[in-house]
Amino acid sequence: MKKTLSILLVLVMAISLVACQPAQPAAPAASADAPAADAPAAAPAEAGASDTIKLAVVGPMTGQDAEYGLGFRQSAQIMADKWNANGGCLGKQVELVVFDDKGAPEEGANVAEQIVADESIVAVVGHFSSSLSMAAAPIYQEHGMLEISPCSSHADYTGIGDWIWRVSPLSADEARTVSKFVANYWGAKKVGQLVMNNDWGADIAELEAEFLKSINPDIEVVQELVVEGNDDYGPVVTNFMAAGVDTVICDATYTVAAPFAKQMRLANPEIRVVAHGNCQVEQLIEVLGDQSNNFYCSCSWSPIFSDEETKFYCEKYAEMDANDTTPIGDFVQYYDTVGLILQAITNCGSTDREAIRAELAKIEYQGLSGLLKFDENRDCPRDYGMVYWDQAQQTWIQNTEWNS
Amino acid sequence: MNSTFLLYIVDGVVLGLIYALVACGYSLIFSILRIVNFAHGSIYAFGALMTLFFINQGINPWLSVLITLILTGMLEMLMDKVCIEPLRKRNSPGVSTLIATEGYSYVVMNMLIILFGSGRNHFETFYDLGFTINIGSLPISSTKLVLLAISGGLMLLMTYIINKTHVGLAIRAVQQNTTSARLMGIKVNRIVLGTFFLAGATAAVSGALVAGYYQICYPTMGMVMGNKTLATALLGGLGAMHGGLLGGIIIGVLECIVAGTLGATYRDAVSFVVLIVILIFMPSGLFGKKDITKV
Amino acid sequence: MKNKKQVNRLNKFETFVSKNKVLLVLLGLAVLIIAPFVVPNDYFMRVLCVILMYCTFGFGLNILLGEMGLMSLGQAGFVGAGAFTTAVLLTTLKWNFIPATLCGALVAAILGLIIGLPTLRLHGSYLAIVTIGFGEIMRTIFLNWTSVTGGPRGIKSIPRPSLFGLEFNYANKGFYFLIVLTTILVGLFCAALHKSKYGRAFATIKQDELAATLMGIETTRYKVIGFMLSAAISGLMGGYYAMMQRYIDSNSFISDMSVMIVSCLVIGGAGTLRGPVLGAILLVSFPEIFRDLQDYRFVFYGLIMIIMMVVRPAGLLGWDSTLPYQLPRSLSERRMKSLKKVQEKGDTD
Amino acid sequence: MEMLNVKDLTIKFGGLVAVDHLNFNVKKGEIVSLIGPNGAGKTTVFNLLTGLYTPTEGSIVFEGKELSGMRSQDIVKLGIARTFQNIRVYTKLRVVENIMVGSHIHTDYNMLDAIFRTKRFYQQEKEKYEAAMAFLESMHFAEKADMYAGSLPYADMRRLEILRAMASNAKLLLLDEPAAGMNPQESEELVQFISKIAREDGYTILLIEHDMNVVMNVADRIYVLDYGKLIADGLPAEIKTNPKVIRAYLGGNQ
Repeated sequence: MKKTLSILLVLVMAISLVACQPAQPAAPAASADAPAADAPAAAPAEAGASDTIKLAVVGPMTGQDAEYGLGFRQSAQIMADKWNANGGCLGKQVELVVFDDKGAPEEGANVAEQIVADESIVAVVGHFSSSLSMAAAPIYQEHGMLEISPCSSHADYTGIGDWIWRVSPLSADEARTVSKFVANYWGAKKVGQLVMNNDWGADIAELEAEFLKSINPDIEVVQELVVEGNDDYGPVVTNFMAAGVDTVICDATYTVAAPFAKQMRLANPEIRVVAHGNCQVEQLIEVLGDQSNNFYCSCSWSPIFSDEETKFYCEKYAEMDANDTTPIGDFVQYYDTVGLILQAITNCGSTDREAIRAELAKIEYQGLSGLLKFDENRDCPRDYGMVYWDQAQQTWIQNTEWNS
Repeated sequence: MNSTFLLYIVDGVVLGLIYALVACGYSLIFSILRIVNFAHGSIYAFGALMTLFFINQGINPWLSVLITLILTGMLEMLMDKVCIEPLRKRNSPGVSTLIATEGYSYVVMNMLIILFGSGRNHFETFYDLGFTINIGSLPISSTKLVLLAISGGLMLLMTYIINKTHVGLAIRAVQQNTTSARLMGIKVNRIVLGTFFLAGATAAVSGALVAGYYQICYPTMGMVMGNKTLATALLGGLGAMHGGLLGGIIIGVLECIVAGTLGATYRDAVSFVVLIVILIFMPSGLFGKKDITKV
Repeated sequence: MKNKKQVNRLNKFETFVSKNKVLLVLLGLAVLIIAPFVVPNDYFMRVLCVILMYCTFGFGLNILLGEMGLMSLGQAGFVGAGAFTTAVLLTTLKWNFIPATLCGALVAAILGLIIGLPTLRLHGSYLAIVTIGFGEIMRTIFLNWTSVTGGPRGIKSIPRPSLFGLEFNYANKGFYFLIVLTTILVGLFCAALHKSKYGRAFATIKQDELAATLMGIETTRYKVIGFMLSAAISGLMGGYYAMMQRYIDSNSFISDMSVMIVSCLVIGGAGTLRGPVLGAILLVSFPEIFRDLQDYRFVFYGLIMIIMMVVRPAGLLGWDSTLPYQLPRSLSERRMKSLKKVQEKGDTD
Repeated sequence: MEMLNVKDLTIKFGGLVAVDHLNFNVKKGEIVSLIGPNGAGKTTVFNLLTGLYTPTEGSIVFEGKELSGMRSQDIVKLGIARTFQNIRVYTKLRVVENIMVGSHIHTDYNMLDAIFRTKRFYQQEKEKYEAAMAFLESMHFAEKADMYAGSLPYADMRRLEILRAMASNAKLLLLDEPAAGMNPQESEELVQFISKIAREDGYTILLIEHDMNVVMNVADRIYVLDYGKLIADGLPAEIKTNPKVIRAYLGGNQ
């Protein structure tokens, strides 16, 4: 047995030495004996005039955030199929090329280098989390590749360059919505903020504290910084109880918000908990169990919407999805982004990147998650509603009720 | 103010117990083979997830803990057979055992991610008796009491097995000197495998208890916990089970106090700061045997 | 124990490597020089840069682990310290990259001293665990020292290295050659250190520290020097890592990086300079080649670590090589000369 | 004036008094042997002399300087070197490298010299290498210079350890049971070797040994230890017939 192992090993080493040192002057990069097909980037670069319009869809298909990656890929495919069904875009079929960035910053940059090398790719839909988008954006900017990020919300992301756009929910919008909801709709007096110590959490917590102070100066805000990875929130709950907090805003993903809410509600059952769009996920309900009743989330879309495009999307998603999860706001972002780009290409009638970028500046696209219109620094401001759960059913509250 | 401080201490003690329980696995294997099992965090997560899997199949929680206990013990024995025994036979450098166990940890964790998905899963507390008693003004929930009872009991059982039983004597003999133990007719390989099984069993039980206490379990729960419990095991003196208990409580209480006062974002570093400070004064931990340099 | 055939196959590989060592080094240099001009796009260039970086990290760790047998699992802390120092100096103070990276190495070296001193009496697993702690403490500092490291937001748009206006980046291959130059310099540094009284002193500490003390060797001082040098090299390359990534935050330097560095060294062969080179090539290119294995990629990564350690615990080109004894050229010439001299003296008196 | 003078040397490990008010001295160029049954505290005396343990009471004066409390490294620099009961030779280094490691403290170039390969580096390395080779040559060890120390036979390893101690320009050699495990023919060679280095090369030797015929042939004076106390001292002939010594060894009926 050991002999075969070592032969296998030496073989692997030989292949890895050969494949990764593409420096043999003879064979081009896609050396014949590289075993698995290398990323398509190795295909000879030809002008964008191929018979399909290629869009790169990037996300964490493996690793810690793999659960989201699948949803992104399927939602993007639904939009692509929708366009291909009625004649494609500019008469050409839409082809989505999926890349996996493993949810690690270094990988993000690696994948970006691969995408940028393939001239036939028209635009990039992607990078999910902020640290990856920040790592990849300079590479796209350097090579003039159009990047539209559906979800990354790092404050100075679009500042990296004029090729970097985003459709993601803006921290400022969500912070304003949640602050107004908590101050006006609930009239909270003492607000606790559970802040997950990453760039998104820190930003949104700061903005919310300012909004709350501006709306009602005598609201008292207590902040608790936490780190993902350990599930013990004993001291944080103790601090909130000591401060006599009546409402808690979770500036965190569901992986932190769910266990916290559970432990908080054990200590004080009537505590009001509100979170943001990234907690509007099925696992939140599953983890919270019966304590998920009246857990509030700010979001711009919900599967319970009655409009016909939502029905179409949910129905297509259910068909495609093996482990029947309900789609979440972030999936819809990928869906809308693909739609937005294809619409921009159709409007400007060509796959030339400059033309598309110019079109993006003035396009108004009615997506599922609201009317997408880019402002001068390439963001998409939107207004948000709130949704809350009751017996695992979402109920929507239009934001007109508390926005007065 | 002092009531919140007391609450921190109560949380800290419970947290300390959890750390001591998981640290048991490290001490067991270190005491017999002088190696640190870096796959312990993933195996601990494996224990939690398998228990959840059996509970979801409708099996009574306690029975599913038992089944998982055996399964995890076998997983740990497999690790010994695949990674550690070949290296031990060739008495290769300690570092290669470390890399082998680290590799095993990657394999186990990523197989869990593939099988169970990387998301968080709900884990119903199967040992919640529903009552809460108050000592003075402090509410102590039943889950905390049961956790205290089970982990305390398990620790006592472990120390009893190691110190009082015949098998324990054999384990201690192998600890001291494998060759002479073998000469005395002790089947060293069986004892070593048995110790791995014991370590796997403690990992499974602690996995199920902790997942039940926090009512959440996911494949990567072992990463941070693995590091902290390593610090606990070392603080107590690797190889000394009871040391782990005291070490765990010290780290747990300090961590909760720091998390409460300075902020929970510093808590991951507390266990190691405490460890380094104590190791400066006692290089082999609180109870570790101080080996005198014999020339 | 080891079956004959399997042992000598790996021996053949090792003999092959060490017999025509010079040829392989020249071939390696040739590959390094022509690679950037042949490689089709920046992606492969970047992979080569990452390989060279992990090779240098391996050289740094080799001083501790390979030479002195001190197990350090917190190298990512030193890399991070170097990276953040360089990033801050480049972005806020607008220093040139040379003083900035050297400062990064200096800061890392001071950290090496700080972690080195208290842990000197620890051995084996105890030291490994404390260094893991060091890595975690550094990661917490990177996350929370917002005024310096940008905290959760990290540091963005770190400029590429530039000298008198000329920017080294992938396009003009400047960045790549800068890293090649640094790697070679570090390699020569480690080789020079190994073939001197320091190398011998490190070997005595690895094999029998007590005997070394009783021979007058200042073991404490050498261990601290080892920690500082290893940290400085990691910090220096950390600066280049920051310039390559252009955006760093606290979760760029997690324990996976430390494990990767240790694996590159140990699987390649601790105690030698050729070890980290092979280890880095293997472990960096492996995930790139099997990119479309999706989830199973890390499972294979784990399996490779296990198989390598079981088949060859001392590493593919391990230090205590089982090669038949072979006289190193430099020593043999001197010996011939000295023997001749002694004979002449013998004849004359 | 004696080279080494020990007065009331005592060390207690908890209740156990390992060495109890020991007085002895060693003159320059002399071979003094320390004998006694197992557990008499002989090796503990060596550990005290080399700074591994610090004595509870008493003083150790070496060439006028007080040693107790000094670090082992400083004591070696003064000129005291030792060998070990169970051989501590660097098996993974070559024989010549073992010797060069012995003379490590006298190789004075700093790290910059090593890195930039300055003239001083080459000059020092060459000098130390030549000295080591000449040293091995004079001890008929030269042909084994490039072998790994691990592959040497047992007796040669013993001699290598002694050579290494000598290489650190030691004036006083503390030999801890060098003849242990040697067959008569080898121990005979050892006796020649020790007396040669003492008589011709001027080394002073303090020897712990059980093999009586080695002690009787080599030692100028003998001290006998039992349970940490000095029970007899004098010339080999006297010690041989001393009833207390015999009883200590053979355990006569007090």
